[in-house]
Amino acid sequence: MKLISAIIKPHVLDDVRDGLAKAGVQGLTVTEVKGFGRQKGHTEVYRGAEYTVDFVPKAKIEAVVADDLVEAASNAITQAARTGSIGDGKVFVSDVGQAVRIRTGELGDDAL
Amino acid sequence: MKLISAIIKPHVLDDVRDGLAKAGVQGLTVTEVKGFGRQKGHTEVYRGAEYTVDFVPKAKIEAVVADDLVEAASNAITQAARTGSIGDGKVFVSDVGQAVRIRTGELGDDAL
Amino acid sequence: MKLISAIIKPHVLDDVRDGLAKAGVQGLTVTEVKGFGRQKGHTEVYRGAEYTVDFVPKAKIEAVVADDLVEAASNAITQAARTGSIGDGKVFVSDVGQAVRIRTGELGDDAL
Amino acid sequence: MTNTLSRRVGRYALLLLGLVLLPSAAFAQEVSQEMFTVNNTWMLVATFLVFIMHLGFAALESGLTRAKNTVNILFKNTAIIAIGLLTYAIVGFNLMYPGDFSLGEFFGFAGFGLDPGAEGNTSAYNPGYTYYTDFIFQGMFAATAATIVSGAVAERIKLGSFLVFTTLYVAVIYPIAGSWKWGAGWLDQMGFYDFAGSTLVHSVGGWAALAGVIVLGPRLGKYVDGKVRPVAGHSMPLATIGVFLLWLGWYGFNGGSVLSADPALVSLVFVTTSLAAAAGVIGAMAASWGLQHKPDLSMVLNGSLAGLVGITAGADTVGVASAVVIGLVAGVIVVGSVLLLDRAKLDDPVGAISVHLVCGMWGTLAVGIFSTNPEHAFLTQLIGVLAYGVFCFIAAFVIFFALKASLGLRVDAEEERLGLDVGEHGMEAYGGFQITQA
Amino acid sequence: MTNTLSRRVGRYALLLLGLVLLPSAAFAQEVSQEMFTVNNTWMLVATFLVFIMHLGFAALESGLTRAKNTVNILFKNTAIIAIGLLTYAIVGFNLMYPGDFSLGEFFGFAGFGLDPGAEGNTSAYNPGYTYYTDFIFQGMFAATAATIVSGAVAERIKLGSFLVFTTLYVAVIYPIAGSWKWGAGWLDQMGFYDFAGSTLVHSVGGWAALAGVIVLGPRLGKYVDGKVRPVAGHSMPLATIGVFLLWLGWYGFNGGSVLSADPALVSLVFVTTSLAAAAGVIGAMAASWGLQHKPDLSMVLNGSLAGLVGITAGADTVGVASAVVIGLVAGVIVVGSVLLLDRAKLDDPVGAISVHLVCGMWGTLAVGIFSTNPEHAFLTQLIGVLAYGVFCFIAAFVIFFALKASLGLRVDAEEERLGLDVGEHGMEAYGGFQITQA
Amino acid sequence: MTNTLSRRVGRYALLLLGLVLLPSAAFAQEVSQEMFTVNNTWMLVATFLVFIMHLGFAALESGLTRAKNTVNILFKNTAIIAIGLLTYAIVGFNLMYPGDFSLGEFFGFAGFGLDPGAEGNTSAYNPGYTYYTDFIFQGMFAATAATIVSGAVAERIKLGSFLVFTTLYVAVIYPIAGSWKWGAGWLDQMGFYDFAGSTLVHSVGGWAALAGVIVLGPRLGKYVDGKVRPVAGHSMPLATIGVFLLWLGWYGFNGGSVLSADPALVSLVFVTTSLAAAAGVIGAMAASWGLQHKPDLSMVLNGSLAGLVGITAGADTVGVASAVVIGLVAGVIVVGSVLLLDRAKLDDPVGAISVHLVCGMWGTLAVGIFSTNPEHAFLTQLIGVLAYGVFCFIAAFVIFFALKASLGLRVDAEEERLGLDVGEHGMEAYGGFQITQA
Ligand SMILES: Nc1ncnc2c1ncn2[C@@H]1O[C@H](COP(=O)(O)OP(=O)(O)O)[C@@H](O)[C@H]1O
Ligand SMILES: Nc1ncnc2c1ncn2[C@@H]1O[C@H](COP(=O)(O)OP(=O)(O)O)[C@@H](O)[C@H]1O
Ligand SMILES: Nc1ncnc2c1ncn2[C@@H]1O[C@H](COP(=O)(O)OP(=O)(O)O)[C@@H](O)[C@H]1O
Repeated sequence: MKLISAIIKPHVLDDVRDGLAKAGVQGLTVTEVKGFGRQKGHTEVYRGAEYTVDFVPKAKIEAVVADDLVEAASNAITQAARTGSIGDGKVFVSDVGQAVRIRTGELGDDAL
Repeated sequence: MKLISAIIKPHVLDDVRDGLAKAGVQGLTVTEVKGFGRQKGHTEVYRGAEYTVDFVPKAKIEAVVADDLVEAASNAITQAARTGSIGDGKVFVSDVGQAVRIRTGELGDDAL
Repeated sequence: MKLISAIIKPHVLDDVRDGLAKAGVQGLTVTEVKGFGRQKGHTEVYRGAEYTVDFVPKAKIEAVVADDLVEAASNAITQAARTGSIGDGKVFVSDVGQAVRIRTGELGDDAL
Repeated sequence: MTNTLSRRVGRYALLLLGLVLLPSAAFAQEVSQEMFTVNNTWMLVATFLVFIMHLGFAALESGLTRAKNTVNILFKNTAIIAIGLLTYAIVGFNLMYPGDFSLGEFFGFAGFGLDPGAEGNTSAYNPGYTYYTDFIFQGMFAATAATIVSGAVAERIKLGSFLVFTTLYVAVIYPIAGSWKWGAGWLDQMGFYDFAGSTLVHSVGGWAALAGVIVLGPRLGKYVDGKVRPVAGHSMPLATIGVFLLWLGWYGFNGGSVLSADPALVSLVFVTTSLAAAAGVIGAMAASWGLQHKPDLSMVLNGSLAGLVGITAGADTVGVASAVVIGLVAGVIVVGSVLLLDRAKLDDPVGAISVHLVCGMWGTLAVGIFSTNPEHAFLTQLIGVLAYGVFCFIAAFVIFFALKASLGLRVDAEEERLGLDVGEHGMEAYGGFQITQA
Repeated sequence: MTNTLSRRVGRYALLLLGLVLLPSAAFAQEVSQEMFTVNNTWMLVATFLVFIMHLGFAALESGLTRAKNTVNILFKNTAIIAIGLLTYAIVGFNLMYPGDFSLGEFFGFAGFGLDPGAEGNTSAYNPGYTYYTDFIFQGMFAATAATIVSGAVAERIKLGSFLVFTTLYVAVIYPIAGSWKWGAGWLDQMGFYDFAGSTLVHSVGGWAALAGVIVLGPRLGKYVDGKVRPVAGHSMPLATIGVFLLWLGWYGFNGGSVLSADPALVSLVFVTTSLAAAAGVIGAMAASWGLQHKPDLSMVLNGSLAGLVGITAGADTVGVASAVVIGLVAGVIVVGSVLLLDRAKLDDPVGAISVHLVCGMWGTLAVGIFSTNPEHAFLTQLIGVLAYGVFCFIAAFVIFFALKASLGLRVDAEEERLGLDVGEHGMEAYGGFQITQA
Repeated sequence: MTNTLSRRVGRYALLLLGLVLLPSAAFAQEVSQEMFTVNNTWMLVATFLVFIMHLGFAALESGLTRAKNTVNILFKNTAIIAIGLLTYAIVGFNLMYPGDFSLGEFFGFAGFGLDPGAEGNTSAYNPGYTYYTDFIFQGMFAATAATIVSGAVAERIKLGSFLVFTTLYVAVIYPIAGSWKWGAGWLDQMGFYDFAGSTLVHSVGGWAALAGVIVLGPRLGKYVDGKVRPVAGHSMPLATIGVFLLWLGWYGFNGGSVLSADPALVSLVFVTTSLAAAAGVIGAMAASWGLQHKPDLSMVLNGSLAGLVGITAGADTVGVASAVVIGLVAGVIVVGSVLLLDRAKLDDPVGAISVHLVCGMWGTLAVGIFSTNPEHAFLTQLIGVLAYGVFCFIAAFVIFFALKASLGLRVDAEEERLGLDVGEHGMEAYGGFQITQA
């Protein structure tokens, strides 16, 4: 099993979810995060003082998938999330040793 | 060391924390997340237009534990989080290479 | 590639980001989390009933870095985040198998 | 339609009597058109002030409950004012001021709908206001009683059942109860005094709140293993806005209950009302700081309302120093009452029972203690308090119980956990905000 | 400066006529200083009530839109009241009440600035108020028309362009349109009746809202693949505060439109206004519960406003039961209208067109149906409604179109996604809150 | 108790003089009961309007500060109105209107508590209001001065110390300072003019705000490495609600300061007040758009308040065009002042010093420039401004300094970081919302 973790622009979230579902991913978890990278934040002014908001709002998607789904899932994300402009985000893949479905106690791929 | 990462229903959070504490886990980190899986969201109506809220609120618990605690910790979570209904969530386990306690610089299991 | 994941006090976030940038880390992702550990929460009273707020607000920083940067990045975090008091947090390091830059499709270290 | 006229006379008979004792009571039944106009204008100002109390209740109640039940509370409070005004027009007004009683001096009904009659627009109807002013001022009061209940039963009552309860209570129970005193019924004749409604409005609402809380039971997770687990409100700014608007509205609630713009009485009422509210804040601050070691904003907010409810029965008939004492005591009482109700596992999310019922009783009894009018007696006040208690509590209990047995009164546990906003309305109060669901 | 005086006479000519028909119309042109003072005092109370409607609009509009556009909406509403009052002082007042018309009875201008003249402070100017009261009461109304537009074009219009539009519309279009009736112009002479502005204020604002929505187009993501995707507002408490404040302000809007403190009329207006609002709530509740299966708070809130807009044209000239019917129908209409506009892909985030334009037309026509005054005729009302429609829609459309061609009317897609708060103001409405950006 | 009567005469001596110059000044000392009633009614309306300013301050101050200090601010503002009213009843009123001065014309005290005397309820006390109206109207003003301070010292002052400061300042300093002018003291006799309190209320509060800011020092992280780091407020809707409520309240603050319902004066005051506020918005909009390139809502909100504070000293004695100029200048001044104070590292989270002190001085001096009354002189106004400055700043500084040395004035860094809500109250303002702690 692998954990696919993707940082994406918030407004493509629904498309990415649909893309993953089509690729066969049945579950995922989304977190609201703030990103820092090449994409610059914006400038704000408050009561005369200017300041830069460095962090840009992003969504993080995490899906644990069976090994044979990694490729498809990763592609599904990159396709759905690509707008072509800086800040589209990243996909990271890493190993997961074990998965348990809390409700049933199922293990491994069955738990996903 | 292993990272135990669990997606649970928000209202069992306190029980899970207590269960982990009893199992010997001394530290953990909680994130509010939104989940997508078998458990369906609900329908909302706003000004005449119906729409489905697909994501359900979940809590993510992350605890890095020494290898000999993994089993106990995982069991503690599944026990405390199980309500038997769809959407109880998952426990994922993966490897952690190194841990540092920022305050002291302690490393490895000592840092947990 | 490694994922450096650090739980820190929220008010050192800017310093940590600057430290990481100086160490050569070009991108990172921040999540607001609640931590549970040695640092105790505080007591609140609401309409006569006392209760303890166990969780303390923390920020989680995640940065995927090339292997040769791990040491420097980890040090940068511990330095910037250390206040010397309980609750300064942890740095965890784990393996990442693959990284993709969504915009360009670049892989591995190039994607970071 | 002299009947229409006469049926309202009873209400100020005593009041006018009181006026005679005061140096400034210059106006008699016969007033100039100018005086009639200024009186009526003040009464309409008082009317819109009482109206804004409904926003006050909506804000206070939603502020002191959780974000996931906010739409539901706002909805209830919007519906209540609408139902209250309409039913008061159809039956309430004529039940409360029946003119002639048909059942002892306990019940009377002057017929459906509104009819100003020939004199309704002139000072012959009343030197203080027209027929329509009379109706609309009283109508704003009517809905208040139901609004009080809304907060106490919040976060678990079914919307439909609550609306049925409100309709019955505001259309029938409140006006019948009101007729006993303001409609010149038996308590009025006995010499019972309640200037602006510590009992007639606040306790009447408070008894229903108590009945509702008992029939419904506490919110899930409020009392666990014999311990009180606080369920913190979701927005203190909203609660504070609510309380200040209620305080503002009280200048109309009490100030308008003078039933004219009489300078001496209205200004006295402004002073007693303001100082009692201020003293309520101080009383609650002291009690909460003393008992809880930390000064609790929600208690202090309740304290000002406690002072206001407390002074309502006697705002025109007690001295300034007495008003301060009444408010101070009310502020302490409300803190104690909130703690005791929690001990008794009576779960009232916003403190409505403590504020409106307990301090309403205190205020009514305080007239018997502090009134400058020798005709006010503690015993009569006590009889009034008890009579309203018996009638209103039983009536509310029966309605709630009947609803429980028929439509069902409480949402299921799953919905309660998810929140009534999504459950009853399919809607969320805060779009885009990350809010913890627990 | 008898001219100043005379030019306002037209406005109450009909009103005074109406008064004669009522038993209480005791006051004539000549009034005592006491009566003048109480009249004027009431008009100033009405003035501050109308003022607070601007906060009502600000709260309602920001509550029903997304958090990321909140600063922008609040800014617009603060600017509108400022621009409205100042331009009304400079040109609006004298365009609306020109005294003598220079172009048929369609247009007249009495000169720049304010000048009370010799009699402006006395009852010789008007038995109901001074010159300055007249100006400030009317000035508060003026800004309202522009505020109505603000909500409909929210979340996508450029700040600068909107401010230019507002300035032109409130300084020139609104007063010219107003002069046709309240300034004693051609519609007034034809017997058209609009007591407090169902058409003159609400529809005038509503037509501009419609024009704006058409020229701008819908918000990104609102209509996708032929389906309506709801864009939920960010704070229902804020929206509810807004509606209650608007309802409160309406007591001044309608109550002040009596133009004196006349007890009979003002109290009647309070009753018709209150019951129509209440009935609007019930109508919208029924319609929304029936059509959507869930009772929608935002619809119910719109329903109360619908009832209020509906009763505004005839609040002093319809009976109590008619007021209830007018409100009830308005409450149903507003729900239907919101649904139909969405079908037509006209994206109005707050329902301004449905509330102010559609119900404004309904209320104006309702005078032709329900008025107790036999001189009010349905056909005349219809002519008025159409005349305002043609003039205001075209005027607004032309201005919006010219702005689109010159300054640009709409922010770019990137800014719309990020929110106008950051885009136009470099500022966020909620510091520290985690808010989903989507 | 003719003494009670006479001691208030001084206050309107000049005013009545002014009235004589105006055509409409029809009423003399002797007024009919009708006129007395309408005057008194208006004064009570003004009273509740000033009351609601306290909610305005609470909302504005909490909106412009961080979520973690919200309970604390709301608590302070609730406590202030309570403390203010009670201390004003006990000592303040009789310090401010001592009748006879005991120390030059600088200090006098008419004894503890309230006593209307025999004539307190009649027009013999004053043609404009009863004794109790007098007290409660003035009492609402009193608390305002302390509320101004609350915002400037927010997010870092200890609750207990602040409450002690408030009690002393509102009970002793404010009324003594007030007696110099409104109590017929030395400045009054010198011809100094301050209609409704640009100096007597706003600057008096502003000087204490300045002293508090100096003694406390800036918030942690506000000025770092010589750079200003903005600390954004947590809710612009709340701030906007606050400003509109303050503007609303100002109709009572200024309108009530006419001390009667005189149609000419009250309506003039409504117009000058409204237009100055509107011009303040425009002034601040222009300055902020010009200087910061983005139109800053918080500045525009401050701008309307600046205009209001600016017009307060001369609202009844300047022309309409002058009012616009005064407001416009105030709107520009306030933006400049906020920027300069930040340069000087004086950390005032809500802009209280700029709005109330700086624009209060401007408004008072503006009377010397724009007044239509030839007796008003710039030099006298300047003397007044300086006298209040010296007295109030020193008094406030000494109290703050003494508190710092005794109870301690500032919370520790740990608590400041965590927020005063949890630190001082063990409570959070927003339950369930995810809020960034930084
Ligand atoms: N090395 C990294 N580790 C973790 N997150 C990263 C890393 N680099 C970038 N990110 C996340 O990805 C987002 C997009 O990256 P950015 O450099 O702005 O543009 P791009 O995706 O086009 O390379 C960032 O906002 C951040 O949240
Ligand atoms: N493959 C997955 N990867 C990451 N998170 C998952 C995955 N599958 C499910 N989840 C998370 O677990 C939650 C519960 O899963 P769900 O399928 O609804 O029910 P169950 O836990 O009973 O299998 C989801 O809401 C989601 O947050
Ligand atoms: N084993 C763990 N796994 C995950 N997160 C942890 C773990 N232990 C601690 N944390 C996080 O680190 C934070 C700080 O830890 P704590 O024990 O309070 O103090 P210290 O950092 O000084 O050891 C906690 O609030 C929690 O968020």
